[in-house]
Amino acid sequence: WNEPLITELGAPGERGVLPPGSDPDMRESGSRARAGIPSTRPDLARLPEVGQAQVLRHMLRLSQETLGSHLNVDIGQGTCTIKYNPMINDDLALSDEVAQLHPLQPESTVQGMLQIFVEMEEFLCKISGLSACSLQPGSGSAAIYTNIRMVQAYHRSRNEEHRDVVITTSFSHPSNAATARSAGYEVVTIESTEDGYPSIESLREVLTENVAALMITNPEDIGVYNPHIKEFVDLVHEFGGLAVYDQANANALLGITRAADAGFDACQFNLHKTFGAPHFSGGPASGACLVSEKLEPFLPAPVVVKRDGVYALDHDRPLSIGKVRPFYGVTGQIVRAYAWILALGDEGLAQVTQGAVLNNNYLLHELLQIEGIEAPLAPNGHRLEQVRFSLKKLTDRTGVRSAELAVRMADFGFHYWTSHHPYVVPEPATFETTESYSRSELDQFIASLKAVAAEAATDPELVQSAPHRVAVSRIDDSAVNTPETWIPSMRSYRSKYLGEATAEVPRWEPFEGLPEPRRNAPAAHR
Amino acid sequence: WNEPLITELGAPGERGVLPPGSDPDMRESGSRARAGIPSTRPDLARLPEVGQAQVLRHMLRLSQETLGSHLNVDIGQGTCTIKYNPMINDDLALSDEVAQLHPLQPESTVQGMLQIFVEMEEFLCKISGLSACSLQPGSGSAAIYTNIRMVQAYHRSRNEEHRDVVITTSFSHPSNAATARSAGYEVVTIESTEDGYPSIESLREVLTENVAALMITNPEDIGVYNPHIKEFVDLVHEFGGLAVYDQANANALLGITRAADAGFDACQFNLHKTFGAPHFSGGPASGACLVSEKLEPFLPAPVVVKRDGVYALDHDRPLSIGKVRPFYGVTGQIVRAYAWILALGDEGLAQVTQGAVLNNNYLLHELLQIEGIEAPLAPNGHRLEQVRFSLKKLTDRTGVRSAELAVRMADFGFHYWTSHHPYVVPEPATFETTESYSRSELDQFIASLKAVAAEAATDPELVQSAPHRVAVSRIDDSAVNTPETWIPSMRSYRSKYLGEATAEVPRWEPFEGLPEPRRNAPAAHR
Amino acid sequence: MLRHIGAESLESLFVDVPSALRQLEPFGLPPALRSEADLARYVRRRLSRNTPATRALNFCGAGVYQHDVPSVCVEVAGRAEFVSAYAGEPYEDHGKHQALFEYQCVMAELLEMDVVSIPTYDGYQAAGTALRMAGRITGHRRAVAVGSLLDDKRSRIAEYVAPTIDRIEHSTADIAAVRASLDEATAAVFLEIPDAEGLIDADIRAIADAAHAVGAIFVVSVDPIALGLLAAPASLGADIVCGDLQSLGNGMHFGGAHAGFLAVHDDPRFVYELPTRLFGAAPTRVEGELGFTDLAYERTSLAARENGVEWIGTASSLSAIVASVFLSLHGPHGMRELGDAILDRTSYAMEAIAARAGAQVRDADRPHFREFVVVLPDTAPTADALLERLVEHGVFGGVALNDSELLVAVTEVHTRDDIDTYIDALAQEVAA
Amino acid sequence: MLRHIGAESLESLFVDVPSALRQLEPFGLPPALRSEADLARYVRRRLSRNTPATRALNFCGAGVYQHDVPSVCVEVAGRAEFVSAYAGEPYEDHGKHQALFEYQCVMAELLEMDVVSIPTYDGYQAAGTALRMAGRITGHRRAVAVGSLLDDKRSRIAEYVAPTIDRIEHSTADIAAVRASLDEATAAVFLEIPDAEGLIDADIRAIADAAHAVGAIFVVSVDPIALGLLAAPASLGADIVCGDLQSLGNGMHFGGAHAGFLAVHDDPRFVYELPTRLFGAAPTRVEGELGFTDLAYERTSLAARENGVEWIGTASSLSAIVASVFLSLHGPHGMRELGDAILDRTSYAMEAIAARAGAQVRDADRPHFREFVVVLPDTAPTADALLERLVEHGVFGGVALNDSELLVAVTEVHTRDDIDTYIDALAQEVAA
Repeated sequence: WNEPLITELGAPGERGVLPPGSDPDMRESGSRARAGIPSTRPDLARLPEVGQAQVLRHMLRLSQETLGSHLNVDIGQGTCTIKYNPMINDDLALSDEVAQLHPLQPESTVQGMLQIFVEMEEFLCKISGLSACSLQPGSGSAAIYTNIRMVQAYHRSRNEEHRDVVITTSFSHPSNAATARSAGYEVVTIESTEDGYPSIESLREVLTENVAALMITNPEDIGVYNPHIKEFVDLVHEFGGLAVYDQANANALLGITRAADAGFDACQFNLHKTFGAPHFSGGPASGACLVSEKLEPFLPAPVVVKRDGVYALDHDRPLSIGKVRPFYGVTGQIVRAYAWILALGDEGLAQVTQGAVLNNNYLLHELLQIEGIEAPLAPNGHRLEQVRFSLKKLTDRTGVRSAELAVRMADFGFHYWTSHHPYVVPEPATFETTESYSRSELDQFIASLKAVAAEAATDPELVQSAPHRVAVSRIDDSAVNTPETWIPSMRSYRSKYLGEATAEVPRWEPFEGLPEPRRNAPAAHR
Repeated sequence: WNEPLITELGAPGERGVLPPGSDPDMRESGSRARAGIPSTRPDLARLPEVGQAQVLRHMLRLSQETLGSHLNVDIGQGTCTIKYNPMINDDLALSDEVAQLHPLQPESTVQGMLQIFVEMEEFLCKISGLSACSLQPGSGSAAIYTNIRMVQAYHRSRNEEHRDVVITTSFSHPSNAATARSAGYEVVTIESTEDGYPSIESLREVLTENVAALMITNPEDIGVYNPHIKEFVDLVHEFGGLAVYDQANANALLGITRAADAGFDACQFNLHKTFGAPHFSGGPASGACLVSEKLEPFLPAPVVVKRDGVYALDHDRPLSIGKVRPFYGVTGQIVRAYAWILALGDEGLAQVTQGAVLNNNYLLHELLQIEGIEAPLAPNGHRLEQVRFSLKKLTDRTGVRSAELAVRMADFGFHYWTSHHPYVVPEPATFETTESYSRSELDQFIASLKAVAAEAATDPELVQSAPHRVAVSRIDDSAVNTPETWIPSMRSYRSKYLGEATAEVPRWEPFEGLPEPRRNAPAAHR
Repeated sequence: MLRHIGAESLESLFVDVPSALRQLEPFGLPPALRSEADLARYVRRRLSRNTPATRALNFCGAGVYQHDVPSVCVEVAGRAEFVSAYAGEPYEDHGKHQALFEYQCVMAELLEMDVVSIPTYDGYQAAGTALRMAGRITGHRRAVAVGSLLDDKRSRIAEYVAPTIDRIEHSTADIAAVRASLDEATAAVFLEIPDAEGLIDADIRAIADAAHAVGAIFVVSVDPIALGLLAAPASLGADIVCGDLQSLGNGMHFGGAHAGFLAVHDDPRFVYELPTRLFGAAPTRVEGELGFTDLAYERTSLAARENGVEWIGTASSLSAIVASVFLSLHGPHGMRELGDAILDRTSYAMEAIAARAGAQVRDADRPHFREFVVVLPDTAPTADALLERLVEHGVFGGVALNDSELLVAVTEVHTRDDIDTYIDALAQEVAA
Repeated sequence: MLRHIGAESLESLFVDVPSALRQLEPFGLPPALRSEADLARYVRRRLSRNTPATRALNFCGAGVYQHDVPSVCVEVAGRAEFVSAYAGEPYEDHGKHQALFEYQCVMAELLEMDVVSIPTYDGYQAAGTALRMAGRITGHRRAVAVGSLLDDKRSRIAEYVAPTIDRIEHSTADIAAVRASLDEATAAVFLEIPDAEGLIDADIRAIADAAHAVGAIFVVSVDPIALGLLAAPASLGADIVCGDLQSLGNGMHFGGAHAGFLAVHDDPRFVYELPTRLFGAAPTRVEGELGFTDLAYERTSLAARENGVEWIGTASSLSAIVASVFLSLHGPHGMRELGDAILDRTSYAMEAIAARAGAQVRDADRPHFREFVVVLPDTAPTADALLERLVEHGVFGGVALNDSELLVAVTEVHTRDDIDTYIDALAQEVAA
């Protein structure tokens, strides 16, 4: 069905929930206070007025129009490690003993929670080989950001503020470049060579005494492991820089090799990827920073410690970069990931990687048999947990682009992701199987992609006019890319398209001499 | 998608959950015991072997192929009172303090639970006007059964075992007739007159000194209130019988009139209908028996009592009919209904009925404007909470039957129910709005039925070949009605259709002289 | 809306209710708690007076058992679609129908019987119906119950079966005693395994043969959670198998989580006597596609009123879906391991109590599954008093059968530490 | 599968990892708890050492607030589809996109600003981004923060904004002080309402005018739960409004339930500086149908790497959906009543503490929303000691600001009895 917007539902006077009322004494106190408020809201907010049952029906319908990995075989979303999120871990995370804790209630009443933080940090130290951990960041990108801020504080503590360059690679996740820039660094990106690996020579070319850090993903987003990684790290160390490892997706390497083994000074894990916590439609997520001893003093405060058998929060961290989010981390996700690790242990974690890499190589093997699909780069053919395919030959032959195939795959109930920008691989498609799907489920994906690829040859219009079997038709997205036409809310729509007048309010105006800002060229998400 | 059966999923060796293991001492004790068991299972059961993630995906897909009232505007299911089931009541019922109680744990540890039972019984006594309550029955039908068993015990206690007749009416729910028969009574059914009311004369005709009870619904399943109900009750009393009121659906009468007001000796409420508890795809449900003082000694044991401020279970009930289910009732449903009543209070309950009856009369008004739809019986036109429509004229004109329209309505996302058997009203359709849907939601149902009725005229084949937009196509149900072809399980399918041999097992065989049983004529659910 | 439909007033819609019957006063219920938050606080305050079994060590059984509930079972049971669906047809509720058919399929495999009905209310009622079925099929009205049976269950069954079965006699499980109790007027022999004291050593095959020899139908009530360990009763001669689904992922809920199952061979004499709904797979217009719809619906009272088989109402469909998920998650190996885990713990607890608690275990040398009877010494407090004292230790110590006997249940939820903690507390209070 | 793909061994798939880097020893993690039930028991044993705020009376705030969470919010947040969805496109995840667009719509109404982005991580980061936006737009690097601010928040913002903003100075909310603090190099004036001590009497309009007069952008951080009571800051001159969604149905979760929002007018100078994703409604091929897709995606670091605005990762989408449901359930009247309920309780608690607890309330004569500072007498125990003693009363009595000051939060979850119970306990321990 075509579900209307919530703003179109309901009728005046309908109510979804009623807040508790006040007794006369409380009301009287409130009246006295209200008189002192200079700006109470003059009119009611123009919110929907909808009964509870209808709000629920509406939201459940929207949920059914959403594919999650609990519903579909979600291997089409590379770099995201969409694995199974065990239900029991949700139950634990949502129990009152987690969900109903206030972060500042007395420490004596949250000993179990603090214990879990400490144990989880220990687990992740073992898994990374590094020596200290912070669970505070709210995502992998936030952890990458935290890592570069710690590097910055480290150099500053050594009076090496001249170090203003961060080096990254073209297949490292964009957040490495972006967080470094946000922290004020100049970003130098090493392009990969033709076989997909960044070369040690190109690193040498850009290295100077101004290097603050190398920020690198490995295996990179294309599923290829750079065998020279230790040489990279060593070389950066030689120049006085630190090496920060983006382990957003560590699914390929559990039990195989650790950040510490290659000499990294810091890494991060995404608990919602490798460690089985859910993605929640795009967060709340959770990132963990792991660092060597030399960066430990700079960890975000507070740090959870155990002293004389009692768990406590240590705020006395003079070199700390401070907080990177309001409290101690996304607790629910931390509990889920903690339970996930406990359930698996050493052997189970190793099996995760074995399963993920085997599944991925199976998918690779099968998809390469579809005409027009190639796996460029890494000519020796080895892939770990994911593959960035190229459909250039298929596009050349049929005129159908990878992004169009992606939309058509939605008709078959699958996600299909192309690539981060810029598209280095032409007509890219990046898939990641993880360990969580059975062979017959992988075969469903393979069969559908085969069918869609065949359609592209025989009936390109069918593919290009997709989707045909989902809740919405092909969107004309020209409207969302220009300020004159875009509609970021129905409030905007009313004024922009319906001419509804909105009250004049005081606003900042550009002052004289302010230059026109420069904008990036428009881009689409796909 | 066409979701396979769970029996077709998975692969040997896949596991969904692992039970806890035993330590060596426990295993050793177990081995000693195992040696003494004469019949351990020789082979593993032939259950599916499927990973947890896939079981979940499978079940969630099946859930999405199911329409519940949390998803759709569920007013097409008459006699069932499909109203909104507030989410908060689920939360309360599923809290550990309800869900994790053992019924035989010490009474001192379940005082809150017993208090809720006592208060809920008091609420229902007030709502019915009767004087005692049992929450033990597992559904409305189970409560009807309990009521007739109490009547039976009552007559027996008075040495009036000759009373072997129960009288009911043709529009009373089938469970009245069926439970009476199960209890050993002869059942006499009064047919309604042409205007839909059972007549006092027809009651008088069948009344004798052998009457045990009148079991009657009012308003009957057609939504018509019998204004002579008190005369019926009085007349039965005159002959020494008791009057048992089927209030499965009390939604029409809250705040209007009570069972006690018409002199009934007993009634029952379905907590999952009138009192806002969910239907759970067909149970667990919950029924409450309400009785006058005269029947109180016969209530199912134990009875929850309060003595000296302490709640307790009273098992010492010498006249009790005994238990009607293992413990004290379907506790979760009782907690939900208790919360539902608490949220509404006197005024709220009255508003429920007002809303339900108004909504129903609105639907009646609108649907009667569709050509070929009539509301026969009750010529003065008054209806309470539901209406049994007749589409006979539409069928005569188009050849499309009501049951066929029902299937087509599924394409529009609606249930549509015809009637209990036998079809007294030709080409019946029974709808019940309840108070839980907004006018615009009622209009969605009305518009769809209008559209389908129009299709019946213009394109009957389209309607008759429905469904077209649901998860399954039109079923050929001839196979399910003969023992030679029916498939009650895939185990049966394997032996019946695939010729798989099953082990010969010892079985009962008909002994000589055993007559062939008589069977009812085949019938379909719709 | 009133104006739109041409009604004068709300009141005018109720004209059929005579004024003499009109309710004049409000009900007198407590003031409404219209704010969801106020309501929740009010109810939770009451509930806080309960101690969940999960915050104690619970050894109570006697018809309800604390077993682990896999989280996926909870998720499926809580899916809003399944929660709020009801009487929808095979088309709009295809998923519900398939889920229920799958329940029939997996239970059929576990029970080794082709036909498993949609659940009736509870195991007690299922047992009653099984006996009524036997009465209807044989035309006889006498039944024999073999072995020990809980008093409540016995009373419930006796209540339910009249007048189809008018006499239930009892026999020990000793095969000679069983044979002696039978005659040609016997409709059914009823056996429970594990029985009310947890015993699992009845000679099922011999009892089956004895029943069949006199033309009686053999009804076996079984807890399905034992069937990874124990042979399917049908394989030994049971004609009707019944029981309760509570243990298969449905939780305890203060005794509100029961669902009775009934299983028979694919024999029309039996199938037509099932009172509940039953779904069959059937072809659709699309080649290879299956739909699921009522099988022999005319059996039911919904179709045939008093001429249907007994009566049916809204029983326990969701419990069946949950049980099906439970069995699918466990699979063949899981069910076997689960049976073993329970047997191991039961046996360990029996031995340890006999050795260390200062009390006897009845039939200590016979195999028990999950339950057994502890006999207190004369010097101990009464069973009820003892149980109250154990609460102080955080232990729900079992169910008192009388002043000196406790029925104790041990399941896979108990670790060895849990059992040892219980025994220590028991020893201390028995000696006190 | 190995054979099928022509690999010799699992090991052969890892040939790219040099042997010198291979991990030789296992991690040394605890033994696996492969049984779900064992795992749950293990974790729950740890968790049992926590006391949920719902089993006490909780008056802690300081950035996280215990507000009622409607049950429908919990249901929506728990829907398996929303839980397990991620980066799906507008087609296969139409529902998710619509839900997020609806969030933008209802927040836009509450805030009276046309553009509300998909959330960033938390309110602190949102405030930091707002200041960075102001820095980028104006080209200036100095900001002035008006009124009281939590230390943690101040530290987090200062950390985040460098180097775009390199100086944050502070001013009281007194308008003359604000004016005195401003100069033409000021990028932004930052105001929080309610502020860190719960005060809600800043003259927002006057501060806006003062900021605009020097070309500075006026950033207001607000708790949206106050906006039934308080005027939308945009209506008084705020250019960027930011805050946290925690209070709108997202619960406490030990501080793990934050989500930052950013709102601006529909002015490209501002919109193009938003770092997060933002969805727009767009027509589809079907007349009248709307789809929802990224608006000006090129802003983001996902599209433009280091040339995007700041950086984004997986922030807090589900919290936005929950907030949207919360606002839709409450509607205009509910939000106003909720604001009133909190104001009434706050005011009552302040008056009653001042009257009966033997402690002072700072700024007792000024209006506060939800929070206020209690100043302990010299004779009282230190704040930390006092709080530990209150635990014995079942009370989490607030957050210690220093040895003699408590920050106390009161919300609609507190009944009058709750507040009185707290005050009695406080009075007793202050005097002890």
